[in-house]
Amino acid sequence: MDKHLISIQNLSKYFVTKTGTHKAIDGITLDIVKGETLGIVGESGSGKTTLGRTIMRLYEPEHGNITFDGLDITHMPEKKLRPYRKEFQMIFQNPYESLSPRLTVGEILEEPHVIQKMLSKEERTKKAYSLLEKVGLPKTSYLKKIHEFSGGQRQRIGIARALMLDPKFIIADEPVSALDVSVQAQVLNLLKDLQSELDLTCLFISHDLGVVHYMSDRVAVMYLGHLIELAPKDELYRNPIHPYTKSLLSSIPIADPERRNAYRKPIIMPEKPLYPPQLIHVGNEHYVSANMIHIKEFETEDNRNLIRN
Amino acid sequence: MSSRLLEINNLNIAFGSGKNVFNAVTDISLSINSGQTVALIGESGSGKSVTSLSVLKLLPANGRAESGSISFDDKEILQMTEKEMQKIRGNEISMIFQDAIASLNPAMKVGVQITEGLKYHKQMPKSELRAVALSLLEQVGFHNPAHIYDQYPSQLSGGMKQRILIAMAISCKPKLIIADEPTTALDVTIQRQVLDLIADYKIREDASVLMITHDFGVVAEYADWVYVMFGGRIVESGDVFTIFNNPIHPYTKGLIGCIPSLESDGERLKSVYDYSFEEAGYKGRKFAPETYSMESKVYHAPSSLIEVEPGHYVRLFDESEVTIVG
Amino acid sequence: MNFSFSSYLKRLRSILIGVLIISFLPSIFFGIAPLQSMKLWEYTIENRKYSLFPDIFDKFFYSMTIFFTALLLGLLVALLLTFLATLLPRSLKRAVYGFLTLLESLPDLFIVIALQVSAVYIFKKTGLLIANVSGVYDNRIYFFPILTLSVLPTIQLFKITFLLMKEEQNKPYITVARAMGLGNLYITLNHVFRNIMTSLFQYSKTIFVFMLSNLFILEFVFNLNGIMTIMLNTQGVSFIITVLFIAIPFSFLFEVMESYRGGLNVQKEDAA
Amino acid sequence: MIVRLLKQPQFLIGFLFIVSFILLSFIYPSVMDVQKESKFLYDENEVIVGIAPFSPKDMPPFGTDMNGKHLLYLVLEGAKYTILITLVIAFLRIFFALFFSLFHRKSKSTFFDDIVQATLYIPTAILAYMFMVPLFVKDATEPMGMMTLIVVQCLILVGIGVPPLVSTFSEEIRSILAKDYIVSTFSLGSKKPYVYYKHVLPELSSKLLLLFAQQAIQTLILLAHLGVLAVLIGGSKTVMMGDIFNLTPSTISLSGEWAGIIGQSYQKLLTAPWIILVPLSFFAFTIFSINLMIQGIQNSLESNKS
Repeated sequence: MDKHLISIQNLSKYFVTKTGTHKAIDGITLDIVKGETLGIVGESGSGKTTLGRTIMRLYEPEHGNITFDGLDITHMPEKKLRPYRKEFQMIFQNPYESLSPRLTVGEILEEPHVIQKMLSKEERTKKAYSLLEKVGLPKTSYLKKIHEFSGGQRQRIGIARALMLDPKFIIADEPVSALDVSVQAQVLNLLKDLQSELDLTCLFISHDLGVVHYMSDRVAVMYLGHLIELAPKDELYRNPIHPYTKSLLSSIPIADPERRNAYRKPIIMPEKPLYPPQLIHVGNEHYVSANMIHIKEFETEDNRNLIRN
Repeated sequence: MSSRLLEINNLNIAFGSGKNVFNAVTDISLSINSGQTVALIGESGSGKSVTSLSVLKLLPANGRAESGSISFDDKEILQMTEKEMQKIRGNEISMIFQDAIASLNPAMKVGVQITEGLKYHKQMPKSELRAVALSLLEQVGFHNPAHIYDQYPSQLSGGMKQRILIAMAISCKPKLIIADEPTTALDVTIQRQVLDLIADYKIREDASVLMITHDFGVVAEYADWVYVMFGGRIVESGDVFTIFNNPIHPYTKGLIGCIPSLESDGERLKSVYDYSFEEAGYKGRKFAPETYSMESKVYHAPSSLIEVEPGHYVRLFDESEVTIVG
Repeated sequence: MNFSFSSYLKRLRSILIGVLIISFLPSIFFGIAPLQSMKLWEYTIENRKYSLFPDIFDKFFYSMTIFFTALLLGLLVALLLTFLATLLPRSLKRAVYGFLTLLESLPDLFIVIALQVSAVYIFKKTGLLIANVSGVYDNRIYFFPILTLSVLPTIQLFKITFLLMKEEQNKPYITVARAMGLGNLYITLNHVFRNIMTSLFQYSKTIFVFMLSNLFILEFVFNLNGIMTIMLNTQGVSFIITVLFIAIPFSFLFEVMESYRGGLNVQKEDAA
Repeated sequence: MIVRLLKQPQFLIGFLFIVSFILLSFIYPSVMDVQKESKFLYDENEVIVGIAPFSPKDMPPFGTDMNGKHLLYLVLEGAKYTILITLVIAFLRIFFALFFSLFHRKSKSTFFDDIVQATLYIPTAILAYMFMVPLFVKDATEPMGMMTLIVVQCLILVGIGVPPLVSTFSEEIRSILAKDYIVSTFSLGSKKPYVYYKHVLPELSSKLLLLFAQQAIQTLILLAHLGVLAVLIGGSKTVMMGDIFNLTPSTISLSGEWAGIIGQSYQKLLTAPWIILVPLSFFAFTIFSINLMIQGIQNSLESNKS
């Protein structure tokens, strides 16, 4: 199997609303290497959640295709897709909405096996207990209902549930944005440990570039449904090319009063291009949408040599 | 008029009564000089919003300021009647709220709402109101004020609505702006523009700002003075540079440590719980309140703010030997 | 206000199809009723045939005057009661609300008959005829029908405004208004009432539908022979025409309301 | 859920009233002497002073109807029929509406929505009347026995209530399906029936009781309206009443439920109003107690949400 666990070509999903068709995501091309964490950063309306849900086949894409582990699952009928669903799981944003209020934690954790008809009852319960422990929750929570847990604990239950079927690929859709900052750090560290321990490939979606930077190896920037820049995280931080990425980076307040930059570069919100941009490789794994390459001020010193080769 | 614009001394606020009384905030003391931005930072449930609401006497029905004093411009707020308060609210102190989406009356044109304060406080004639509204809209960054004037709130984005609220807040040129998490619900690019707007107004009118937030990045970028709050108490306070360079209270260290920064070369995020109590505490006295995980019960033995260095206060338990009741 | 004529036409088309189906279902289930023998444009009362067309217009106009005067009366009384209710202490407010649920559960039939009987009783006892109690062939009575028909909208409108007042108070934009230093009375009048009026639109659809069926009972008991009486006694094509007489104006009203509300806040849960 | 409901005072009062009323309606013959009829009123020396119907003043507690039957017994007798028929109809409405709304979304036939749109503008009483009249005509030509007649009538009353309920249910189901935890169950590859059974129905169940109670009230009101229109459950036969001089045809309700009492003596409204006001006020009491139950349900729904 090639090293790409997931590869997406020209993926588009449109929603028909009263006021015309809204192109949530348009022409996204992306490869996710096995074992890596690809971060997706984008503000509201950038289509990052739609991308996650379309890859999970929760939405039927208009065109483009999704290959998972070498298998084209874009238009695979639900019946055939069902066994593969256990390979990719999702962690949701809102801890208060993503778990059933009526089931006990045990039932919630074992439901994936009930649906996929795997393991006997004892094995399921044993696995549920081991995962509860792995996400740092006491054994007693097995019989409790979710309204007895805090936001952070519920998110841990969500993570445990996503891991019940030993998936290869996890999509975390804004897993910590609804949590307090102190609890956030704990959940992020838990996710990092579990990923390395279980050798998971992860797609980490968030509007907070700091969190994405911390969790990911490579970061993709989405803007108005298009993928506009993709690079390893340090490269992206040190050498942003697309004006939107630059504005994004300069807007993030740095937690160090000495480096308050009174003067700030103006925020540029480019118009939405009619056609999805083509990504051009500009050196050391840094891809940026072609139509931005010709902008004058992009020719800064430190990446002039990049353009030459 | 002393440079002290706002002075709060050991304010206690409680909700409910009898058996289920809940002390939202205990022993709060802080002061704001004119032209200064003071930040109140803490997580949800730390009592920072309640403190800000009490300055304008806008506490919900079952809340009341039990003791302490709030003096604004040498006038004691807690003793003021509702009539007197109405003259101050929006006129001398105005407030910007977090939930921009629902903070505007959906059935009223945006332009009209902006100038309500002027009409009510300054009895400005109707003819002038529209002109002032348009200039306010320009000040808060709208290029097409005439078009925006006639819009209804549901036709504007979150960021635009927050700018409308700011225009409302600064319409009567107040001396103090209280911003209660003004940008939590906004995207980071809009957040910076909104915070810059408030900062520009402060400089232009030599006003002061009480910024309520949970994001230390915002504090570092905009605040001059910082009060860190937890469990309804101030646990550490000082000017922004001392707090960042030499945080002492474990909770403050935890809050600063758990922000994922872009320059970190991959070392592990420290969460608030990694800064569990250094046994030494400070000069033999333990940090208060004892545990800070939001779920466990917090033990409130008597404690007070001690000045560990000029202008830098930390909350410590009064007696050195304190039995910790979980 | 994004009123679109095309969606109104779509709504009319679906009503037409619905009415067609409904008017033919009875004969499908239970065979053709013998009444079919009469001509298309006729309706019968006590098996005397009348032609539909000239009568239907003034009958429709008569029913509608009763309907909308009752609605207006209901609205005015409800608003007056709401304003009085705001002055009441909290405990009394709950008592008022409890009393209203009691009143609301009185079936409309009960109110109609009770009013008619008491009017006759008063007439017998005191000789004072407040108003005529039933519309003999062609003398149109207004007082009692309007009074009865206005009871339901008064209660429902008052309950809705009452609930909305409570709900609206702790909305964030009220706190913002108070933070701007605006007086409570000013806020109630300019902000709260304005919002309540707009959200009344959402509930008025259910109130209208209830009032239509009350109008029918009213016409029957007071035998006013308005449009509803015709609808009762017609079949086939004339039935469809009568229903459309009501459907066209009211669906236009609903369309306008929905488009107006569309612009404002999100559809509220149906509380009526 | 049930335990929480019984703790609600309003629900308890309403529930007890209805249950005790039905019980009383079944056992009252053995408890009170039923046959008591008083066609004539005799004064102390056996002289006929009055002839039925008597007002509640003359013949407490509720007076009598035209042929001297005590309204108290008529009402008690009718209670079980009216309330049970109402509960059955309300239940069937919910059942069929739920059944259709689960499958309605699949079938693209929009006729259902058209019917729903049209029913808004036709009072339910007229809708029912339109179906009942041809039924009676058909029954007159080839009588189908009282039981089948009642069953068909009930089906009509059920059929009228289903369309608007279906659109309410579809709305509810759509909003439940949009919830995250349903999306996550689908992401596990679960089939539609599993999701409906395990998640959608339990979430709906709390609303079902509320809708059931509301449907019961609507059915009660509809029965009263049909009573006034002389359309009676179990049909009616016209009988010559009064003495030989003025034979007035009047309809006798065969099933004896409340609407029947109203229907058969509607012409006497102005002369003997109590005959109609008494059953009507019992209708009102029942509706009020169901309203109390609804408030109880709503309180328990709020409490488990908070």
